[in-house]
Amino acid sequence: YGGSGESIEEPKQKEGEASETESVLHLATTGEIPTLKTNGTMDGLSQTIVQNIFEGLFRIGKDGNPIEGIASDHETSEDGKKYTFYLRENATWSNGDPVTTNDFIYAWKKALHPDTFSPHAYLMSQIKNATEIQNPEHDMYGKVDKLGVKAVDKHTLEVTLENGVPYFIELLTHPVFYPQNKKFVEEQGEDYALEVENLIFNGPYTLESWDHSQSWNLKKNKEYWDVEAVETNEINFKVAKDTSTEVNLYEANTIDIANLSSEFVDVFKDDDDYDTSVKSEVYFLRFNQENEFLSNANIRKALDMAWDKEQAADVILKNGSKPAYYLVPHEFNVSPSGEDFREKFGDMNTGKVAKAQELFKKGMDELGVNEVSLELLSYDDGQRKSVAEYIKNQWETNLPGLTVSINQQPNKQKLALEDNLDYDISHSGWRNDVNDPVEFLSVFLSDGPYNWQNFKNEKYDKLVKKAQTDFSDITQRFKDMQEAERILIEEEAAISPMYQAGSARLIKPYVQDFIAHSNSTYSYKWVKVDK
Amino acid sequence: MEKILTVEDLNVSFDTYEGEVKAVRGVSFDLYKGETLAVVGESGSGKSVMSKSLMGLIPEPPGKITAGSIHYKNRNIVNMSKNEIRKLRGSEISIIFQDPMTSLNPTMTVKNQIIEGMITHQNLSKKVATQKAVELLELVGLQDAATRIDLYPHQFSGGMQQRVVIAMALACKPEILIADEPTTALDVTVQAQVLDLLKDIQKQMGTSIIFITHDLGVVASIADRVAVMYAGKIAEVGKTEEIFYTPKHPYTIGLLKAMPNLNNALEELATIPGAPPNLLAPPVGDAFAERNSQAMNIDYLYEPPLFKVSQSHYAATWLLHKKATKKAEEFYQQQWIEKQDTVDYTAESSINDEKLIEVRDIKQHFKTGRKNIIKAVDGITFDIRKGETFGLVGESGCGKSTTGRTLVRLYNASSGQILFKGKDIHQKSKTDLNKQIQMIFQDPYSSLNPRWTVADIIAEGLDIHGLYHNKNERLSKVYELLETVGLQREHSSRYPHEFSGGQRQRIGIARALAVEPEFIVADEPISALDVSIQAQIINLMRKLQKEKELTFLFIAHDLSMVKHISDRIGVMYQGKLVEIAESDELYRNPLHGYTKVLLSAIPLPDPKIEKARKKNTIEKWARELNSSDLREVKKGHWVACTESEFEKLQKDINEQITTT
Amino acid sequence: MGIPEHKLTDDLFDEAGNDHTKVEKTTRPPATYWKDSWLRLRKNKGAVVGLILIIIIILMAILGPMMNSYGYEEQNLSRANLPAKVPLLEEIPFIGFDGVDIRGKNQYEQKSVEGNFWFGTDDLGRDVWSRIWQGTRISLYIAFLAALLDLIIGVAYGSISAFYGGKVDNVMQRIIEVLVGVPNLIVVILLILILQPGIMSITLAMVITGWVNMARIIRGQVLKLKGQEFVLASRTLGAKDKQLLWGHLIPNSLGPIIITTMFTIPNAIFTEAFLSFIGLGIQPPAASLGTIINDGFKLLKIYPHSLIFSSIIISLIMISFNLVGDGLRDAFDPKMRK
Amino acid sequence: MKKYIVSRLAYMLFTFLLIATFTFFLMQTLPGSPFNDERMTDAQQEIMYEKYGLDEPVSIQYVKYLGNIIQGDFGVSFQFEGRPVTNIISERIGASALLGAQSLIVGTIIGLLLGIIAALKHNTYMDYGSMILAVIGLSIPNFVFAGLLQYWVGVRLQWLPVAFWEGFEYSILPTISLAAFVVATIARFMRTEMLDVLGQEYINTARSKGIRDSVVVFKHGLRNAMIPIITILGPLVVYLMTGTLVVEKIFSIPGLGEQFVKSIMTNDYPVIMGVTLFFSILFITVIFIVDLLYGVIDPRIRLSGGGKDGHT
Ligand SMILES: Nc1ncnc2c1ncn2[C@@H]1O[C@H](COP(=O)(O)OP(=O)(O)OP(=O)(O)O)[C@@H](O)[C@H]1O
Ligand SMILES: Nc1ncnc2c1ncn2[C@@H]1O[C@H](COP(=O)(O)OP(=O)(O)OP(=O)(O)O)[C@@H](O)[C@H]1O
Ligand SMILES: [Mg+2]
Ligand SMILES: [Mg+2]
Repeated sequence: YGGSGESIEEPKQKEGEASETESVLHLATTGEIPTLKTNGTMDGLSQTIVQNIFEGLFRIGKDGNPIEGIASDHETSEDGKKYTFYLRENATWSNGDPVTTNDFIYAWKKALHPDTFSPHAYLMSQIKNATEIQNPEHDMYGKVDKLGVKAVDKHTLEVTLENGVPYFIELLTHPVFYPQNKKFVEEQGEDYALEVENLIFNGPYTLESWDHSQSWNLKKNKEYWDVEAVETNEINFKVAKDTSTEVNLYEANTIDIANLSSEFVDVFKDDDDYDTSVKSEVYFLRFNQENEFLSNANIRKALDMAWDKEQAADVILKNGSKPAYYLVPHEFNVSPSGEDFREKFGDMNTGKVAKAQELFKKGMDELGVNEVSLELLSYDDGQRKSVAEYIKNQWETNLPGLTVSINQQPNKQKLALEDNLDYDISHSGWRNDVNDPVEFLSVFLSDGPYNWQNFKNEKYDKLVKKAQTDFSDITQRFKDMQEAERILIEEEAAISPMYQAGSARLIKPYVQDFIAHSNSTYSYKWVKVDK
Repeated sequence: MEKILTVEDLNVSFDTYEGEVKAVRGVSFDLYKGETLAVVGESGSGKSVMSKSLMGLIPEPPGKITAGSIHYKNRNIVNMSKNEIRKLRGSEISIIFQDPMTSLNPTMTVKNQIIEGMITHQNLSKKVATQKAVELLELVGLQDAATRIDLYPHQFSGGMQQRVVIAMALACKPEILIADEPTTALDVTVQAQVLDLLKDIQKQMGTSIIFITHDLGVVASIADRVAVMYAGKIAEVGKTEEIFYTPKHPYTIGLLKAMPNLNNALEELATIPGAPPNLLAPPVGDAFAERNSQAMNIDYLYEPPLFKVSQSHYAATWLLHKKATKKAEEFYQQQWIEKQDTVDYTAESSINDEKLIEVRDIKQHFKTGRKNIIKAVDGITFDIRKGETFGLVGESGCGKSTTGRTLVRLYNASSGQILFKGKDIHQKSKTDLNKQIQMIFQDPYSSLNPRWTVADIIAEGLDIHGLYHNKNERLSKVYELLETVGLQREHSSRYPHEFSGGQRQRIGIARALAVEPEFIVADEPISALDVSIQAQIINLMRKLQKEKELTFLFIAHDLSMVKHISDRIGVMYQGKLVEIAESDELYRNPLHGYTKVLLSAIPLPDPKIEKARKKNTIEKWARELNSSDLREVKKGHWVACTESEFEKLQKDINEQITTT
Repeated sequence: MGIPEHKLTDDLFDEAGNDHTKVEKTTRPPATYWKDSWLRLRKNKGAVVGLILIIIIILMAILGPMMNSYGYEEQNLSRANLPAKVPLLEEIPFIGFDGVDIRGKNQYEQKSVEGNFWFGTDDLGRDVWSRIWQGTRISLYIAFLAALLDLIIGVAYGSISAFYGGKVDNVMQRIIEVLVGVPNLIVVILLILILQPGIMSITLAMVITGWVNMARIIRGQVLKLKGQEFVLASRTLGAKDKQLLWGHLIPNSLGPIIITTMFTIPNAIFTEAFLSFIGLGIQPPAASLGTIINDGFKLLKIYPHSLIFSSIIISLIMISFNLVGDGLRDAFDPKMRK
Repeated sequence: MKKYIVSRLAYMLFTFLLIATFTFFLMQTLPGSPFNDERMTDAQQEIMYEKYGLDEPVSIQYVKYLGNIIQGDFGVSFQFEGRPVTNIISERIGASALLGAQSLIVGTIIGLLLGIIAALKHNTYMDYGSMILAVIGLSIPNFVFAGLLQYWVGVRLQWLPVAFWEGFEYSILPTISLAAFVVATIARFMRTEMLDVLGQEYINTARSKGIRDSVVVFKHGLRNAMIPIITILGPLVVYLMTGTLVVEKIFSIPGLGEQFVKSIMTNDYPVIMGVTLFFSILFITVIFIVDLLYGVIDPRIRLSGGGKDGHT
């Protein structure tokens, strides 16, 4: 049965302090941690663990904004292209080594080097020469020494950027920018980060045990520079692969927090433990414009308007998701003057069925057909399946002459189909790495690598490209981006936004300051368990 | 004598889908200490059921003892609790079931099966029990018992299995031993040994034996008293001599007449016409009446009681009623006259010298492993003339079936040549050959597809060779064939399991005849049948041979039947032919050692002769076959011998001729 | 022996003559094995009940969705997750046809829905009654397909392998091993990716591996039968291999064939459900009983009706197939004749 | 006998290679790749392919792969970066194997008992009852059964743990959920076989020796009735090894089944291959063991090539 039974009890016995053992948090996750290498393939789970056992220059704060981590302070040059970071002198690795500038440079270069290339290296593109280093065609390919980083001294790091992006600090909260202790990592070789003994930590917690795909256990890191702020001694994780199992475990008081899928919302929505949050994650339908019908803007608009987004969010998803009439989500993108990105245009294409039918007819007339059949490529899991069924039904009822078939595919295979433009309409989504609207908008650049639908609009391209590189007038930049979004949705209806994802969970009342971030990760640094 | 078992008015029925089968209907008899009571009777007459009920072994449901009592040592077995009966079983009464192969558990070693009973009843340790089991096996004449005891049943030959079963039954020295056809599966030499063995044991232990068999020769040899069963009732019971020499019941008389007589060859066997009654609805009156050509009116109305003939002899026939004295006299007299008045076939034997089949030195070797080869047939040469019946005899496993199967090309001979009408059968087309050569199989049941109707079975050959033009013609051919073999049209839509053994074998014959073959290999076609049915089949074969000019290869180990039907006989031993001769000549003057042993082992259906026969005269002919060839010692009489033996034999024969 | 002596009159002891000899009478007209089997099947109560159930289920699968006005894919989110309600049965408490959910609220009143949904509605407001019968079509299709494949490919493969034996057998058995060895799931996923998810891919996936067990069992059976005397007899009559196989070997393997089929059917139905469970099954909005059970299972805690009704139907299907299977086995065995 | 085993092993190796080849090429046709992430540019993906040697022609990859597995190197996982496939399998196989074995043993024993009772009490309510139980066991999908057990026994009654894999009591509910199908299958087969065997003459012989009925049934009947049961054990083992997925998921058991599905979904080639090969070794071995068991249970069944050593 594995050794986990013992490993849970062991630490308790060793400490033997009743007051300490009480602040233990019990959590469940849906699967094994894919990787603990900061430059590995980061999914929500890996990132959650990584950002609690490691720390970069910055970390995401309680309110979602970056706060200082290993960096105690920083300076920015006038043009915003040069950053100087001052590292805390009391920040150490769990083996006692201090965290130094070189640890950062080592990790960053590693992420860009072809032999150790990180799937998340794209996040580094703003650093000088990083794009060229990642381009096999370019002279600079693989020459990581050319990267715009410099160790001024052990605790001072200088970074040069291509553009003065305002969100660079926020980028730095991502694990790919975390430091790695070169000496230790190279000592471990291939085995680095595979087991507990192949790891050292510099975050609020250390990983005490790791029983693969079963359970693992975090403990307060006594060496952490801000150890006083950490109030929970221990966090136990267990793998519960099924939501209903998680709920059952919660009800049996085995775990303290359970994530809910929408089936359970009706059961628990009136309970005190029930809690929802929205994510900075938007789902939308991509219209493949290589398709003859979908190349017609009227038809696209008609499709966007012909289904009831409120119903889908409130009756099917139920988990705090909001109906979306936009691409850039609510709450997370704020203008320099402090107003929400959404305030100006708000919801777009809110027309109802009658309008949709009118547009559809117009579009059909333009194409000279009276029957259209389209395929909806969709995810094969949970509620997203029901949403697809719902949309199909809405379209077919509301738009006479339209038939829709659903093609469900597992994620990887779905991505492959999208990449090859081998679909008509696809159920997709986008989540940002940093809270800047350009993250969402750049997806649809005509030469963007993710523009998997052949969308082209020169004006849009111009506005977005400018927003990517020109940070001279950030108020104008903000307006440009709002305009770009308007073109994308109101004018072109390149996509049909569906909903901004939410998540629902049950939390025991004695758990406080449990921080869920908008990027589906969590910070446990501040969590308190008061039984 | 001391009565050990008293059965009174025993009734046993089975609840079946078709209704209640009254298998045993009011059987009463006594068994005395130390005697052997033989039970004979037609197949299905309730012998096995009766014997099983003595041990409380009737499967319940569907079986049920509906009335009667079985008193063993003053206790009624019928009323005993399960546990009480269980304690009797094996220790005081034990049984040898009909078929040794199926009555041994195939997945248990012989040792475990034997000691099981001893451990339960006598509380012996495993070691002691094993020791005793070895002794037992040696007692029943199994060589190397100590090593063989750890083998599984399938590693034993049929004869050896039978001995194991006997050893098992004797394990706890029972008071009563029920032996249900214990020798049917054995060839005569082994049979003789088993019978001697039983007699020995009886002498040593004073066991009472109930011996069920079809073979009247065996009865004559072993029984003190005989009970004849018919349709679930005892038709006649009496001392062996009384039954054989002064039978009273018409059925008993019929049975005795059906026996072929070794001295009186080539006559038609007397048969009992008709089939046994259906026990689902047993007829009122005398169950045998329907098959008795001279039944009286009363036979159809009332069941006859057991009339006393002598102190020990009883028979259930109205002929013994005082009012039937005249009729009886007439009847008994006529029976004996009729017996002499049979057709003689010798005169009209239509055999000519044309050779139909010539077998030239065929060998059939089976590969059973990389290096293991079984030489089932190891170089035999013989001819079969057109219109004759060639008998092939020999002990079990000597290669008779293999020879037959090679002739019909079920096997391809490893070497040698088979000529049919002068032509190598391998050069003929298979379809052609299959029309001209046919086979009748040993087991009438397993040779019929249980899921086919009789019509389809018979017409299979017609279907394969397309011998009809339309459905009606097919049906009429089937009817014709059914009638030819003495069945009725109505039978055509039935399934094999609905027939008696004899009827099934007739179906097999009809199937073979359907394609109008010239030559038929009959592989032990009668060994699974009882005497009166055997006689029916043999007569049928003879009749067909005469009408259709058929040629037969007749394989059997029942030597009296073989002699009766065959023109010439070949004796096989370990894959080789050791002697070929005209059948009379062979029986009168066997030359080869093995033939002599074989012939001497035949039990004769005559108690006087059998009782006079000295015990243990039959030694097994165990000499190794040396590389001797078949040589013609006398015209038409071939014997396997060496050059020197050959000269000696010829000298002997010449002397015989000169002296006579 | 209780016959009074006076009854035994003299004339009784005269010879009876021939008039008493009876001819055996036929009890039934000539029929073929298959016709006989049908007759026997009809007499088997269990089988008849099973057969009737199957027919009813088939009829319901055809007619069920038409029996009310709600289409199986007709959604209306304002009436989502309604419990079952049947006009007359609603009067009877505790049997769950009164539109009251497990918390005791009458959902019909709460959501002010007119009309009755006999089996309730699902999370998209679709009529479960129509969906279940619609799903039954697919599950029955899968069941029959599985049976058919077993019977056609499995029986043929197994019997050929055993009948010819030797090298043929050896090669054919290796192929089976490979088929069993290559994970089904990869095959299914590939098919789904190549052919698109749906009934076609599931069908093909079953064609590829669904018959393997049957083949192995039939092989064993034929190996046992091919040495039997009736097969030899047929050979001596000159029967061709095909005739031997179809006439003798396969009819005599019917018992194991039927039993094995009875196991294949639920397996196939659940394989399809399993594929749905991992998201590879029938494409929505079509549903099979498996997918309905699957979806219903998620709502078990609060809206159990959909799971309960679909489970009952699937159990009925299984039970009736088993009844018919047992009946068939008996019917094909002439010894079981009544 | 030895010869037979050696030749069988040779065949098994051959079959194994066939399966490896077959799966390898099948897998290559899976659309998508481990690295088709939305955010990576084509160039970046290219770099990843090169890093893992996926840019080479399939045939070369195949040869390399075979070379590696002969040396016992099954590669490292993509989804769990850098973790050797052998570790992934060995960490998960324990739970799967134990769960499979437990349900097989428990299911077989209960199934045998039910089947025997049904046969002994032929055509009584006990017979019908146990057969209805069996059919229900066949008709209820195991995930429904597992879910109900988890909720009622785990959450409501709190008798047993709801999920996880930390000791014997954790394995009880999943074992029951899986064993239900085994019980049903075995019981139905056993009943038929037992009825058949109990009608055989050697059962009567055993009875005639005066041994107890229970001894007759278990010593004489059971072994002979086991032969067809052995045949279905093969497919049952396959079912238990691959069919645990759902139960593994519901009870959160770290088993191989779910891992396998996930690997396929994420195009984790080395893990797919590793698990496939592992499963196929298992299946081939099971088939082989079943064939050997035939001989053990029924001494009449001689393994071809074994020779007729006992022939007399
Ligand atoms: N279990 C059973 N169920 C139904 N009928 C049975 C059963 N056992 C025997 N019978 C019937 O009882 C009758 C007598 O059978 P029994 O076995 O005693 O005959 P037998 O005299 O021993 O014949 P044989 O010489 O062929 O062994 C037969 O008609 C048979 O069909
Ligand atoms: N197909 C076969 N493969 C291997 N050995 C065989 C085969 N057929 C027969 N034998 C063996 O050949 C020998 C002769 O068998 P055969 O059946 O011809 O004997 P038989 O004289 O007909 O015996 P019985 O009187 O018992 O029928 C036996 O030892 C038998 O085991
Ligand atoms: Mg008998
Ligand atoms: Mg023979």
